[in-house]
Amino acid sequence: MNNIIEMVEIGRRFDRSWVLAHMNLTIKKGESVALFGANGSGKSTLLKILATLLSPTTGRFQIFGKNPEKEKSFIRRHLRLLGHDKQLYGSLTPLENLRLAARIRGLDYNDKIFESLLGQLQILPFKDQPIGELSEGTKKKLVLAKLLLGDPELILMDEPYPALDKSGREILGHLIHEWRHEGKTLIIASHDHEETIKHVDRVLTLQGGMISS
Amino acid sequence: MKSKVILIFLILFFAFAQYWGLVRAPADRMMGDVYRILFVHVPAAWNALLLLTVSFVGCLLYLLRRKEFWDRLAHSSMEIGLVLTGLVLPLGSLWAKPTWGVWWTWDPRLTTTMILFILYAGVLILRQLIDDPVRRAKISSAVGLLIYLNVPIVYLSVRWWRSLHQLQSSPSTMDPQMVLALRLNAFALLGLAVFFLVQRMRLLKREALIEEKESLPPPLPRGAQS
Amino acid sequence: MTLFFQQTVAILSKDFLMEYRDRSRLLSTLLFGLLLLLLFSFALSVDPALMRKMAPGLFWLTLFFASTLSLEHSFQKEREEGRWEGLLILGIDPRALFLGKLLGNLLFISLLQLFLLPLMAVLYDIQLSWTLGTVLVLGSLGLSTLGTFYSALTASLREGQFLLPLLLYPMLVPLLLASVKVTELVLARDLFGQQVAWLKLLIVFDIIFLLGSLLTAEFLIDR
Amino acid sequence: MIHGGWEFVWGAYGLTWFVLTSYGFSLWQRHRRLSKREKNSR
Repeated sequence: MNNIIEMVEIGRRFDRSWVLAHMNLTIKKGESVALFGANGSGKSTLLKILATLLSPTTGRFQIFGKNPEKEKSFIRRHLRLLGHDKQLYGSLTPLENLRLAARIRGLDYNDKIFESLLGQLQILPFKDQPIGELSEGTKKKLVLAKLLLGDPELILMDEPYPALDKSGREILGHLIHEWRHEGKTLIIASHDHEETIKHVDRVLTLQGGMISS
Repeated sequence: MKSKVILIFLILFFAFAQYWGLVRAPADRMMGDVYRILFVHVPAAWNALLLLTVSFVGCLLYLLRRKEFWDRLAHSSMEIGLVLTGLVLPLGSLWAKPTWGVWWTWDPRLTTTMILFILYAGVLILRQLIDDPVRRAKISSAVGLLIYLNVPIVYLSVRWWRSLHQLQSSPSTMDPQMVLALRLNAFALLGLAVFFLVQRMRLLKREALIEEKESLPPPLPRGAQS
Repeated sequence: MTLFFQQTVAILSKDFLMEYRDRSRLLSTLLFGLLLLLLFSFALSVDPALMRKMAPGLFWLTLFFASTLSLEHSFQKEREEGRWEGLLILGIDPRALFLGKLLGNLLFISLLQLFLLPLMAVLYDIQLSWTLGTVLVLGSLGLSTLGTFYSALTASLREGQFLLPLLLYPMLVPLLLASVKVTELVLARDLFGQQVAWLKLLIVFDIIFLLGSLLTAEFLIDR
Repeated sequence: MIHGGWEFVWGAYGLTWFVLTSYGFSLWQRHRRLSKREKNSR
């Protein structure tokens, strides 16, 4: 299984407008790809389809060689999506949020692992404070920590930079570097071309719901 | 064109059945002429139940097969079943007033029918609120399934709760003319209901096609692809 | 299978923790229940004998209305900040999510019952017994099953919250009838053993809808 | 034996016809509206 993603003629229609059309895309294992394009060019939709959170209107695709209609849970277990939403619970602490995510993933971690994760992201001091009281930058770092639970093969990132502060960006850069070193597959959708291009093998540009080169 | 011919035939057959019920069937020994209401009331109730059963099958098969056809069947039969259920209720009242002296009693069948009406009306309202066709089909099939499962339980519970009258004449004690009139009317109404069903399903299919066409067609593939 | 239960428990304990940290929801629901009991007695009668006769019906209606508030909330809170999708992408089994929410609602409704029951006993002068306890458990299980199902449904719509009572209450008719009847019979010292049939009906209702909604929950919860 | 009551019978039959024709009419109207939309979308 060399290709981690194979998409054939994928299209997605919302109500009356096509957001994606004729999307043919193959991504090899270990590749790292940047996804550029203006707002509304379909980047987020593409990533959501890849994450099995949206089903395409037309076309077919495979992830890890599996059919996403039939093996949703397998695919979801092996990928991570860093989306726009933080998906955190405000009245729980960072530690509790991580614990919840790990238990749903089926990971049997103890608090030491969570603490070392938080330490790696430099937010350990906040571990017992409800998230609602923390700054945006801290929350975003916690979201990054959630990505590190388990051992994903494919990491999808939708605009990872805007909400991160300077240290957050540095950490993310470091993480990306490590992921590439470990042979993970990355897709980064971003407006920040300069920052992104440092980390990728290949650039795809979306225009009007299609890939143009 | 063909459907017009069929429709005219169905209307004629329906009128004929009604004529039979109104004129040819003899007056009942107990109920006089009032019992003729049963020739519309009972067929309407039978057909309503039949259509709701069809919609249950549609819901089930949609969830198993995920083919739009079954969702269209479920939706259409639900709608027509609801219209008939809405017809059965006032017809029942028109029957209850001269025979029992009241417009409404908390009879198990009446009560169950009323609850049925509200339940299915709820699903049709629900359908209006979901834009995405696939999600709409999935959700309303799931709900349609549960509702149908609830019907016998509602009936049973209401019957235990308050069993007042059970008026059901079995065909064997009825005049053969009456049986014939009842059957004629049942089949005539069934014919119309099936006609409506087919038309409604066609409408749904056309609507889906138009919506697809109205959405800007996906641009043709061009240029280099990765 | 163990993962399924682990996920169920994770959802349940998370919801429990959240409700515990923000107790305003529980408190306002309890107050609303108290208020309903008072309103019913104002609107209907002040004759103690009559009130005692109507107590079972009033109790269950109060429970229905008051629990609607928390049922609505149970999936609504997952809608903010993309938490719902967040859970899905973590690979949660939709049925585990459903079951976790169901157990949470059951817990909540039981608390509500525990609060309302002594109040009823004092206000309407009724006596408590084991059969009554059984009915309360069976009734609240059915209520939370269908309540969770429709809460998941209406929360997944963009504007569907107002539909919850419209869709939920007619489905609960058998549950209401059975629970009220058994409660009545228990309070009137049922001499003819009629309550057994009603209890069976309650059990059948609970089983059918527990299975039915577990099997279809996936279609409501996953996209 | 109940005598008369024909007004109820007529009411019932009339109502049946009314409901069925109105539903049929509404189907026909939806059909026409769709045809119009089809023409416009072309």
